[in-house]
Amino acid sequence: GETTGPNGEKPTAYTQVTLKPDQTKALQSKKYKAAILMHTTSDFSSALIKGAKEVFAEQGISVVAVTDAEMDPKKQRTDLETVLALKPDVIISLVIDPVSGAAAFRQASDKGVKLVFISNAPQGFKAGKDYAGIVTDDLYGMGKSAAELMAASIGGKGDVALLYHAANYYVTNQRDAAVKTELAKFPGIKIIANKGIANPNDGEVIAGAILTQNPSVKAIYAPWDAIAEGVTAAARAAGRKDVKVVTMDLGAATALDMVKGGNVAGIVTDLPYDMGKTLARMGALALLNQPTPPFVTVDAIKVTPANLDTQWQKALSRTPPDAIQKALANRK
Amino acid sequence: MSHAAAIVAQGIFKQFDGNAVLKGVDFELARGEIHAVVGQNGAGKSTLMKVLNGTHQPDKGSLSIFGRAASFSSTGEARSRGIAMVYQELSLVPTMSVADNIFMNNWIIVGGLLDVDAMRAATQRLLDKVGIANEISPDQLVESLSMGQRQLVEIAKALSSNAQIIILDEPTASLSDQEIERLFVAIRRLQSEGVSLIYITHYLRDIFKICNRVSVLRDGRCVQQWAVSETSVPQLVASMLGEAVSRQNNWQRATTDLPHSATPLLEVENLVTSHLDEVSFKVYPGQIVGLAGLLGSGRTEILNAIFGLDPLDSGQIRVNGRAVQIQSPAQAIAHGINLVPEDRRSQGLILDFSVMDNLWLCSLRKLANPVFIDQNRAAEIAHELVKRLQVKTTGIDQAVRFLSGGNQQKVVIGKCLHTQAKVLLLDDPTFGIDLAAKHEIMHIVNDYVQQGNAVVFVSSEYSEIASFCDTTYIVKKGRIAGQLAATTEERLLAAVQ
Amino acid sequence: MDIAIKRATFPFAIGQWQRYIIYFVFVGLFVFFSIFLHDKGFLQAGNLMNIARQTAMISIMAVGMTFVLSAAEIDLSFGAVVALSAVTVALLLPYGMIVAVPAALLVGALCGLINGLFVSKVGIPSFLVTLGMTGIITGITRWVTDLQTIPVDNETFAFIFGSGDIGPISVLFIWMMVIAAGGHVLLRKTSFGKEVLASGGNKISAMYSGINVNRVKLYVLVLNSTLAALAGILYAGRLQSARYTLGESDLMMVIAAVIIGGTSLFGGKGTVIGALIGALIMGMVNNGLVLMGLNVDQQLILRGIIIIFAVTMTMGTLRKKKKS
Amino acid sequence: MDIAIKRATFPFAIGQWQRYIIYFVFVGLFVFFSIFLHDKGFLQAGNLMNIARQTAMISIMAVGMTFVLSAAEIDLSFGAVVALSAVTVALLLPYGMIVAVPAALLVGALCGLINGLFVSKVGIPSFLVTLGMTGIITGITRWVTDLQTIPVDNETFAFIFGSGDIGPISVLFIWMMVIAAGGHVLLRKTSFGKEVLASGGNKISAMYSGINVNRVKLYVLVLNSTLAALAGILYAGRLQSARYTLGESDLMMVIAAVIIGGTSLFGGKGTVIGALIGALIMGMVNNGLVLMGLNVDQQLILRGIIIIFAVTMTMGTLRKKKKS
Ligand SMILES: Nc1ncnc2c1ncn2[C@@H]1O[C@H](COP(=O)(O)OP(=O)(O)OP(=O)(O)O)[C@@H](O)[C@H]1O
Ligand SMILES: Nc1ncnc2c1ncn2[C@@H]1O[C@H](COP(=O)(O)OP(=O)(O)OP(=O)(O)O)[C@@H](O)[C@H]1O
Ligand SMILES: [Mg+2]
Ligand SMILES: [Mg+2]
Repeated sequence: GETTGPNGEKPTAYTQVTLKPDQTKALQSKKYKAAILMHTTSDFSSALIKGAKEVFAEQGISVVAVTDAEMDPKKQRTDLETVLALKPDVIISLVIDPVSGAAAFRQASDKGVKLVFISNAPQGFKAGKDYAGIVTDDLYGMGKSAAELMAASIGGKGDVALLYHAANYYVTNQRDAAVKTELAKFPGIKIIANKGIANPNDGEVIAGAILTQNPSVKAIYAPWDAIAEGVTAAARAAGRKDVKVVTMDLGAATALDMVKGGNVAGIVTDLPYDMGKTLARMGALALLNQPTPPFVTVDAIKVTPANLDTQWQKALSRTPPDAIQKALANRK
Repeated sequence: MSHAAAIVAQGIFKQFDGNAVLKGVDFELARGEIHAVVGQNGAGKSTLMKVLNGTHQPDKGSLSIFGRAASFSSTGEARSRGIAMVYQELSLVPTMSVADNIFMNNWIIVGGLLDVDAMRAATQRLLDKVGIANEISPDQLVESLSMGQRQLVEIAKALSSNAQIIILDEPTASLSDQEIERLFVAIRRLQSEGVSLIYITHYLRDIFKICNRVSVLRDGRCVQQWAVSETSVPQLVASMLGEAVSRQNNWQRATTDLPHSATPLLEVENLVTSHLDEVSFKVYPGQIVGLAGLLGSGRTEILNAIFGLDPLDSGQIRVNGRAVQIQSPAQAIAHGINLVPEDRRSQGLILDFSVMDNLWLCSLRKLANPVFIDQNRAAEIAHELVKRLQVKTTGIDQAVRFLSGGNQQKVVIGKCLHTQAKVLLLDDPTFGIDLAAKHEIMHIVNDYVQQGNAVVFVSSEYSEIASFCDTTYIVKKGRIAGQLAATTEERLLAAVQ
Repeated sequence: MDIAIKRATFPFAIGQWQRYIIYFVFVGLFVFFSIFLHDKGFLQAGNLMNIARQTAMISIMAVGMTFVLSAAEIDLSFGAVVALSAVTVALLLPYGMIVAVPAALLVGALCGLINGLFVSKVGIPSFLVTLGMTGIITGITRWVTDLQTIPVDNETFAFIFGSGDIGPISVLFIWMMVIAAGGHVLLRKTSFGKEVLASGGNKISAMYSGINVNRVKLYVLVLNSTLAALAGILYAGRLQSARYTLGESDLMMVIAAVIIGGTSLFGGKGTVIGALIGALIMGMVNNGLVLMGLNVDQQLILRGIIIIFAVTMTMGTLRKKKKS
Repeated sequence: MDIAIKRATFPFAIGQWQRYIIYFVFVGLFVFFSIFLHDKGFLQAGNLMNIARQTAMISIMAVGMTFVLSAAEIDLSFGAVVALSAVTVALLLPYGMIVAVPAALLVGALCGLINGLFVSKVGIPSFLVTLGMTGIITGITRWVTDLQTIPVDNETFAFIFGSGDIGPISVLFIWMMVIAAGGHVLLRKTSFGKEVLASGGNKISAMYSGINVNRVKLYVLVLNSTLAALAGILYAGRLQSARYTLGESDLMMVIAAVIIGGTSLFGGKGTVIGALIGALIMGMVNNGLVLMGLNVDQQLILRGIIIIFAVTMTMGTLRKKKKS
C-alpha cells in the first residue's frame, strides 16, 4: 500500500508544516544551533541541505556542522558524537541503520536535542517523545510512479528487467520493492530479470548481461541516476535504441538523454529542496515545543520532457544545466 | 664420544634446474682441523657449504655429522646440530642493529623477553674479539657499517653461536692484513677449543698460515686433497685450473713514469664531508693511484665523495684541470668518472636483472639509438665481456642473483669497464675473485690506463696495492696521512698503522 | 619478496613460467566460462566485445600502474584523477574537443607531477602522498561539480572516446590495444623502461649506475596520472556524462590486475602484457559471474575463490616445478 | 625504499628522527586544533575521549598491520574480518559471552590462517590472497546476515566491549592501550618481533640465520586477523549491533596510520607506538575538521593537505638534517 510511518502513522502533506511570523520572531532571539548529519552527499543531499539552511537562516538558527557518514553507520555514530561537542539544539539526520542508530541517537535525545529524521527513525524511537517527526519522500509513491512510467513507455505490455539496490538501505529498498509490486499489477508486463547491484559503477556490466541474455527486454528500471547512466551506456553499446530506461532522481545526464529522445523514458523525483525546508521548519517548531506531525511526506513527481524545466527548478531550486535547456529548446 | 670425523659428505650432487653445480663431491672434515677449500670462481665451493649447512638440499649424496647421518631441511636444523656459517654474501639484516644481527635466532631470553642488556654486553665482548669494539657500537644499524666492519660482524655472529663446526666462506675478502691476523688468532683459539673449521679463500698464502689440510674443488668435483705441508701455491693453482700455471702468480706492474707537464686527469683538493677531512690528491693520465688504510679508515668515503654520493661540505674536484660540481653519480659519469663499488650486491648489481642488463646499466642511454635499445649490439658486447672476464654463467640472460660471488664481482667490473670513463674508482675490485681472473683484471686495468686513462685503486690487499700502484696514499680516520711512491707490502703495513 | 626467495633456490623459471602460466590460466578460465555458460550468451560476439569494453579503462590504468609498481612506488590517487579529468573534459567540451581533451590530460599530468615532486624532492612515501592527493583531488572534483553529473553533449567526442564502434570493434578496444602496445614497448625496449625496472629492483645500484632514480619515479607517477586522465576521458565518452564518483572503485581492480599479471608489488619486475591479461581475467570473471545469474553475495564469494584459484594455479605450478 | 637510500649515506638518524618527529607533529596538530577550535569544544574532556573512542579500533587494527607490514606482507582482508567477527559475536551472544567472544576471535584467527597458508605454503603474494579472501568473507557475512543488522542486547557485553566507561575513561581507551602496549612489547622485546623485522628486512638473511620465514609470515597474518576480529567485537559492543558493512572503510585509514607512524611498506622497519600515534593523528584530524563546521569537500581537501603536510614535516626535517 501507501507510505506510512514506522508505527503506521498516516502521512501529513509537507505543505501543512508552516511557521508563523511570531514564531520566527520568538526563535530569532534565541540564537539556536543546528546540525545536519547526512548519510552521504549527493545532488539530493545538497538540495536538501540548501533548503534546510535557508529556513534555519530565516529563523536565526545557525548551522554549526554538516557531516557525511559515507553510508557507514559507525562513522555516523562518530559524526554524531563529535557534533554533540558543539552543543546543537536541533539535529536533522538520515539514519543509515535504524538498529545501530538507536544507541547512537539515544545520546542526543537524552541531551534534550530536538531530532528530525529523514525517511525513517531509529528503532524503538517514539515520535513526539524521542524525536519531533519524520519527513520523507513518498517512497512507495515514487516506486509506483516509476512502474507507471515504465508501463507507459512500452505501451503496457512486454518484458522488463529490474535492477535493485543490493544493500541494506531503507530508502532504496522501499522504492525498489514498490516498483516490483506495482509492475506486477500490469497483466501485460513480465519481469524476466531482477538483478541486485551493490556498486553503482556496475550498472553497465549488469545491464549489458541482461540485454545479452534477454533480447526481449523492452524496459529496464535503475534504482537511481548514477546506475541509469551505466544502463543507458549498455543499451547504446548493444545498439538497442528501443530499450526504455526509467530511474529515480534528477541527474543532468539522464535528463538530457531523455530530452534528446534517447533510452531514458522517464524519471521519478522527489522534492529534496522542499524536504530540507520542511525538516528545518519541523525542527524550528520542535524548538518552540510546538506539536509537530509525526510523519510528513513530500510528493513523488513523474518527470517527462514536458515538465522537466519546471520540476527541475522545483525539486533542486535551480535552473537545469544549459545543455538540457538547449535540448529542450530544440524540441520545441 | 666417538672419534668419527666432524663432517663426512659422500657423492653430493646438486643441480639448479638443469645446471649441474656439484657433480658428486666427496668431502671430509676431521675433528678439530682447519680445512681449506679452494677453487675457481663458480667451482661450487659456496654451494657445497650451503649443502653442508642445510641452506640447500642435495639432489643425491649422504651427509654425516660426528658420525650421525644427517639430512637438513633448513639452516635451523644444521645450527641445532652445531654447524654455523659465515656466508660469502653475509647474512645480516641491514635495518637491524649489530647486536640483533649477532644474536639473530640465537637470542638470549629471560622470562620470555629478550635480555637486551645481556646481548649488548655479549656483543661488546665479541666485537672486541674481532677487534672493532672501539669502532662500532652494538646498537648501531648494520647499514651504517663499512664493508669490512660488516664482514667482521658476520664473523662475530658465527662465533657467538658456540658451534662445533664453523664454516668460513671467504671471511677475509674485504679485510686487510691486520684484521686478518686478528681473525687468525680467533680461529686458532677456536681450534684449540676443539672446534672444526672449513676455511674458503682465494688468498692461497693464508692457507699455509692456519690450515691443516686443503681440498681443491674444480667444476663441481673435489679433485684433490693435501695436507698443507705437502703442497704449494703453484701446485694449488695448477690443480684449481686443471692445467699447468700459465702466468706467474704475483705479477709486478711496470710503474709508469708520468709526464710532468701533464695536467692531472683527476684532482681533489681539501675535500671535507661528514666522514672526511681535508683530503687532497692528484691522479695523472696513465697512473694508478692507490688508497691504503685500515678498515673503516675512510677509503670508500673518499671515493663516494668524488662520485657525488656524499655531499661535500667544502673542497674542490677538478677533471682535466677543469673544476666540476658533482652532486650525483649521474653527473660523475657525465664527467667521465665511474666507480666499482665495494658492495656488489647492494651497490653494484640489480640481482634480478640478467647478466646482460647489468652489464649495460651504466650506458643504457648510449645503447638506445635513438629510443629503442639495440638488443643485438648489447648481446654482442655482453658476450665479449663475459668471455674476457671469464664469467661463469649459464648465459647472458641468467639472473646475476644466481652467479657465484666472484662471478658477480666480475659483472660489476665489466659494467664499469666498458663505459667511456676516463677515470675509474675501484673499491676493492678483486674482492672475492680467484687468482687467474684477478690477473686478467689487472691486465685489463693496465691496458686501460695505458690508453691515457687513470685509476684510483682501493684494496684491502696490500700486496696487490704494492705491486700495482704507481703511488699510494695512506688513509687514516678520514684524512690523508701520507704518500708512498712505488712501495712494498711491508712498508705499507707499517705505514697504515 | 616472496618471489625473490623462490628464485634464490630457483632461478629464472619464475620469470618464464609466470609469463607462460598467466596465459594458460586466462585460456583456462575462458574455456571454463565458454562451456559453463555456452547457453547463457558468454560466447556471443556482442558479449565478448562487452568484456573488452568494460575492461578497456581498467587495462589502460593497469598499464600505468605497471610502471609505478615496477619502480617500487604506489599510486592511490589515480582513481580520483579519473573523475577529475572526466569532469574537466565534460565541462570544457562546449569549447571544443581541441581544448577539452588536452586540458583533461594536462590536469592528470599535473596531479602526477605533484605526486612525483613530493615523492622525489621531499622523499615522502608515495603511499602517503597519493593518499593525501586522493582526498584533495576528490574534494576539488566534488566542489567543482557541486556533486552534479556533467552531461556530455558532443557526438564526435563520444564516438572517438568510447561510444563508437568501427565495424564490430569498439573504439575502446582499439584504445586499449594501442596503449598496451605502447606501454609494452616503452617498458621492454627503451632505456626508460630499463631505468624504471632498475630503480625498482635496487634503488642504490641504479643510482650508482648513474640513473637519476628520483626523476624516474617522478616520470612514472606523471605517466600513470596521465593514463588515468585518459581513462577518465574514455569514461566520459562512454557514459556520455561525468560524475565525481568515477574511478572510485577501480583502485583494487587495477592493482590486482597488474599483480596477477606478474608484476611485483616490491618493484623490479613488471610486465605490461601480463597486466593486460590480468585486467581481461578480472573483466571476464565479472562478466561471467553476472551471466551466471548469481546474486551479489555469491558473486563476491566466487570471484574471491577464482582469484585465489587462478593465482594458486600459477604459483602452485611453480612450486611443483621447484620440488621436482 | 626511499628511506633505504638516505640511510645508505646516513646512519641511524632516520630511525631516531622519525621516532621523534612523529610525536612532534602530533603535538603540533593538537596545539593547532586546540587554538583554532578552543571555542568549539575541541578541548572538552568529552571530546578528547570521543577521539580516543573513535580511534580505538583503528589503533588496534593498526597494531596488527604494523606486524604485517614489518614482515613485508600486506593484508586487505582485515576489514572484512571485522564485519564477520562482529556479526558472529552478535549472532552467538544469546548463547552467552563465553561462547560468542571466543568464537568470533576464532573466526578471525581462522581467516588469518587461510591467508597465511596460501602465502606461506603456496607462495601467493599476500596482496592477492587477501584480496580474494576479502570477497569471500564479505560474501559470507552478507549471506549469513541477509544484509540485516544484528542487534546486540547484552548489557555486560556492551559495557565490557565498547560502550562502557570506567570513571571518565572509556573501556575502548583501555582496550586500545592494552593492545598497543602488548604489541609494542611483542615487536621490540621478544624474539618473535625481531624475527618479524628480520623476515621483512631481508628475507634471505633471515633464512640463512635459520629463521622459518614462512612461519613468521603465517603468524603475523593470523595475529592481524585476530586483532581485526577483536576490533569487530568492539564495534559490535560500541554500536550495540553488527552489520555487514563494518570495517569496509577502515582499510586505508589503518594502513595510513601505520605508515605515518614510521613503518615501511617494504618491511624491516616497524613501530607500534608510531602506529598508535598515527591513528590518533587521523582520528584527531577527522574530529577537528568536523568541529570546524567544514562541508565534506572542504574536509576531504583539508584532510589531504594535513596528511601531506604532516609527513612533509617529518621527512622534510630528515632531509634538511641530511643536507647539513
Ligand atoms: N641458487 C642458484 N641457482 C642457480 N645457479 C646457482 C645457484 N647458486 C649457485 N649457482 C651456480 O653454481 C655455480 C657455483 O656457485 P658457487 O657460489 O658455489 O661458486 P663458488 O665456488 O662459491 O665461487 P666463488 O669463488 O665466486 O664464490 C655457479 O656457476 C653459480 O652460477
Ligand atoms: N652509510 C654510513 N653511515 C654512517 N657511517 C658510515 C657509513 N658508511 C661508512 N661509515 C663509517 O665511515 C667510516 C669509513 O667507512 P668506509 O666505508 O670509508 O671505510 P673503508 O676505509 O672503506 O673500510 P672498509 O675496508 O671496511 O670498506 C667507518 O667508520 C664507517 O663506520
Ligand atoms: Mg662462493
Ligand atoms: Mg670500503
